[in-house]
Amino acid sequence: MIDKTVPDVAAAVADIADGSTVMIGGFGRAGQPVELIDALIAHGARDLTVVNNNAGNGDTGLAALLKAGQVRKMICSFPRQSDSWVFDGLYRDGKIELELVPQGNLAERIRAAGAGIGGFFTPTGFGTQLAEGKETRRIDGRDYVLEYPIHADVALISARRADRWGNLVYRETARNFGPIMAAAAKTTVVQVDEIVPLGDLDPEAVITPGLYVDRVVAVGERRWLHDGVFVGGVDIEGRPLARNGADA
Amino acid sequence: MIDKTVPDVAAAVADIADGSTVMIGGFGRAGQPVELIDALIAHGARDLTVVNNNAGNGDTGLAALLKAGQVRKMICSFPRQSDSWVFDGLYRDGKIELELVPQGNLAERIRAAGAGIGGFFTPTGFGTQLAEGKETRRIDGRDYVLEYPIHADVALISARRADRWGNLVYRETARNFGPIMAAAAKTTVVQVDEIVPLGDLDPEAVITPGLYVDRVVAVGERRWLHDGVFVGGVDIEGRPLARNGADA
Amino acid sequence: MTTRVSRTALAARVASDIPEGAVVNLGIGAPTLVADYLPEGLEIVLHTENGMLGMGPAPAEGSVDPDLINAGKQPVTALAGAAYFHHADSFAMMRGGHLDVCVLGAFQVSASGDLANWSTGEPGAIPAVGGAMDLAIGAKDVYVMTDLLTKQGAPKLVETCTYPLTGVGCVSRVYTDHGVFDVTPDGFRVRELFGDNTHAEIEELLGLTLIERGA
Amino acid sequence: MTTRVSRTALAARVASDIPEGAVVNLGIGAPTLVADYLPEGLEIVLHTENGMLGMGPAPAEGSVDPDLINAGKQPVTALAGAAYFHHADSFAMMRGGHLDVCVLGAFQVSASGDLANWSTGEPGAIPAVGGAMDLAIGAKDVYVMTDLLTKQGAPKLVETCTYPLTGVGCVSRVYTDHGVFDVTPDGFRVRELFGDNTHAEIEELLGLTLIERGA
Repeated sequence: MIDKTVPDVAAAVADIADGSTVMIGGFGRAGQPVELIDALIAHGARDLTVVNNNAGNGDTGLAALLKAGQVRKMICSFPRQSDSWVFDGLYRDGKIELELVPQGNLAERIRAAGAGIGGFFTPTGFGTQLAEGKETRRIDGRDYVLEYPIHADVALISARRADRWGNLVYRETARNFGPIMAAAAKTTVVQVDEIVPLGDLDPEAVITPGLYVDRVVAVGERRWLHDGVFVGGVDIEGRPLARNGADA
Repeated sequence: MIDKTVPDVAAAVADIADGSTVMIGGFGRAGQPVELIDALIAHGARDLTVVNNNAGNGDTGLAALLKAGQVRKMICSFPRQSDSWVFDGLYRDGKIELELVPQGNLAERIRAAGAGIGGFFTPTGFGTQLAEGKETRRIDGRDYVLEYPIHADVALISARRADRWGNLVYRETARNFGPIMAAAAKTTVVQVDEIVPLGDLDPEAVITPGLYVDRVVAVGERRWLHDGVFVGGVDIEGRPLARNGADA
Repeated sequence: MTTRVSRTALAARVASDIPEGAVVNLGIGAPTLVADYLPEGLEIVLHTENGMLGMGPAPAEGSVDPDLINAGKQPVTALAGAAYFHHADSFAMMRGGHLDVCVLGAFQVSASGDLANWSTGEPGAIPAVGGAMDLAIGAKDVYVMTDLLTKQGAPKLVETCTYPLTGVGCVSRVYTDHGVFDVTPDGFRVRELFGDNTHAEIEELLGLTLIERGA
Repeated sequence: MTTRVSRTALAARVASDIPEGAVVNLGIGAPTLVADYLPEGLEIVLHTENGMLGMGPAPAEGSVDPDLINAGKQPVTALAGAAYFHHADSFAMMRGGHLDVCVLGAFQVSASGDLANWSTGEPGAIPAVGGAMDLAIGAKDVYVMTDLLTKQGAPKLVETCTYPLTGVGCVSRVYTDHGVFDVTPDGFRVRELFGDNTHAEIEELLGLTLIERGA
């Protein structure tokens, strides 16, 4: 029997080695695999290269991983946000490297890694600082930059549901980088709200087929859902709202 | 109100010009937009370049389009099948050109057209006749061939359901080339079993978002379905089975 | 004194140029305001590059869904007809030219349509580009929405950008607080001047020669 | 007289090397037989490049679904755990190295692992490649299943392919009716000889030097 489920997040990340390149899903907080990141912090792997669209928000999740000093280099498109103070400090102190990639090129380079493409010509970034030193070519009257795939040792992503084969479905815009990172990494670890019996996921609606997934771990339903139905009652960061008259 | 539905297949293909490049969905018979092809035959556009995985089966669908003498060139991966006698005859008589493309490169070239990629390095075909004269490059120890996108004027595809915005869901392996052809053509025309009210398709399970689709036309449920449920009773070509004791 | 329209009036002006059925990406910041002025009753499909078409307005209080956000990481809703997709598919849509309109902010736009909107090149600033370079080439028409002048009075429509470029020759039209300008092969052409603004006044403010409206 | 196993016995031999959990693509023709010999009770995930993982056996009579076919355009079924995807995603899986095993037929395999299986180069034949070149590079292990000799007695394991290549250096192992051979950096190495076949006999049939089993 194929069973990719693991009992807890500690087991899910236990073999991540120092010096690994780790893709971490999520766009801002949506789809960020917070429980897996916390496990990676507890695990303590160091000298990591992390690929994510951003460079952490507030003091939790990816920001906490940065704060723990485990990350040598960030590959991302948008490290500068109003609440990215952890990265800001490390960067200004020269304690972290940054490779800045336009968001669509970041996504396409990750996709290329999973798809076995050795390089591709993209129009994005042509003629800008971010293409300096890169090979360019005019094809059919349009200018392109040659970009290469970004491979990873490990991907940590989050999804809504999995089955024991590792098939995944996501929820809304939390899907973001999950499917392409799952394909680009040697080992893909997924946290989900729940693991459902094999056959429960509609094969027409599976977004990440199980062959891209190595481990799945259930972390329980997020606060804004109840039995799969959106119930609200949180702010944009997922924190419970103070209720009228309640002792929040 | 956005309404991409058109009343019939004749209206759906009425503006296809002589000399167009036309992508036609389907892998063998699965997903082949037979009613749209028949409409294209009736319409009579000539001197077409057709992109499809195969080059027609039997005497219907794409084979009938070839037989009608409307196709100047086929771009495909596998024109030689047991029942591809129409193409075989035309090819041996020197009446049709052939560009042979490995199936995965065909798919990726179509995908690249839709995705705005100017070219990509693929390992498939390296060192073979089908890469002769093409640019090659060794990247990270692996050899690649540079391939370019295949754009089209029109895509004719089939799907299971659409809404009036042109969002599409497919059925099983009939999905095949539909989503990538829809994105690669200037004008995409889709035949579906049924058009459902806006909002009836699950946004998590829409495979082709409506922005890739220009026209949808309902052609009725296929014989092996009844109210969306598989009822069988056909052979692999979709012809009704003779029933025991029935006068088939 | 020249006539300047407010940011919301300008958003309404941009919105009035977007036809029914258009697929539109509204960049972070001022362009987001355009959504509030899209004509009632017309169906316009909003794309957000983090992975959705058919984006609707902000949710009611208490119904904020952290999984459903826009590119600015603000809560949004989904309309009937929406679809979700992953990041590579989302940026393929833009790069492949499937969006009709992107509306973006700018530091500078050049007469040849170059856009600078991602970096002031200030030493010590942490660089961040996000989707700016993808958006710049990401639609059949790229509209810029901006003030004509910086707060210090420097022109934002220029012969050649001095700030780091976001994209080359990508802008088709610039909506400013003073008027609207098309980018043509021969430079900026006046499309509309607000209030009593005259061609000569705007040329003087910019220190640029502009092509006459309708020419 | 050398020992030759039947095609079905060979299919069973290939099947016995496929571990539980493997994701496997079985090429058109003889490799398709391997499916019938996969060990009962083990979960092995079959990929068909026309867009599905979790392919099941042929349907019952009367339940043929024209929408649900394999790469050979034969009717199949879907197992619990199946997933559908489009052609670009399907070939990305192969090209990206996500399949564990592909089993393919061959006209010739060279000592360096080159594969020729798509064209005999016969003048006048209509060329057709399908997914052959993608499958050749489409898995961590590419197994070839073939007779050792052609019907005319010519070796199919050769120093250098004379037929047009499908892929360069892509084959990892060859299952033949006479025995099983691994492709190593130094050429073919005997893995197993069926029946009483001896190393010397096979070398003579092939006119090739083979590396000893276990060497």
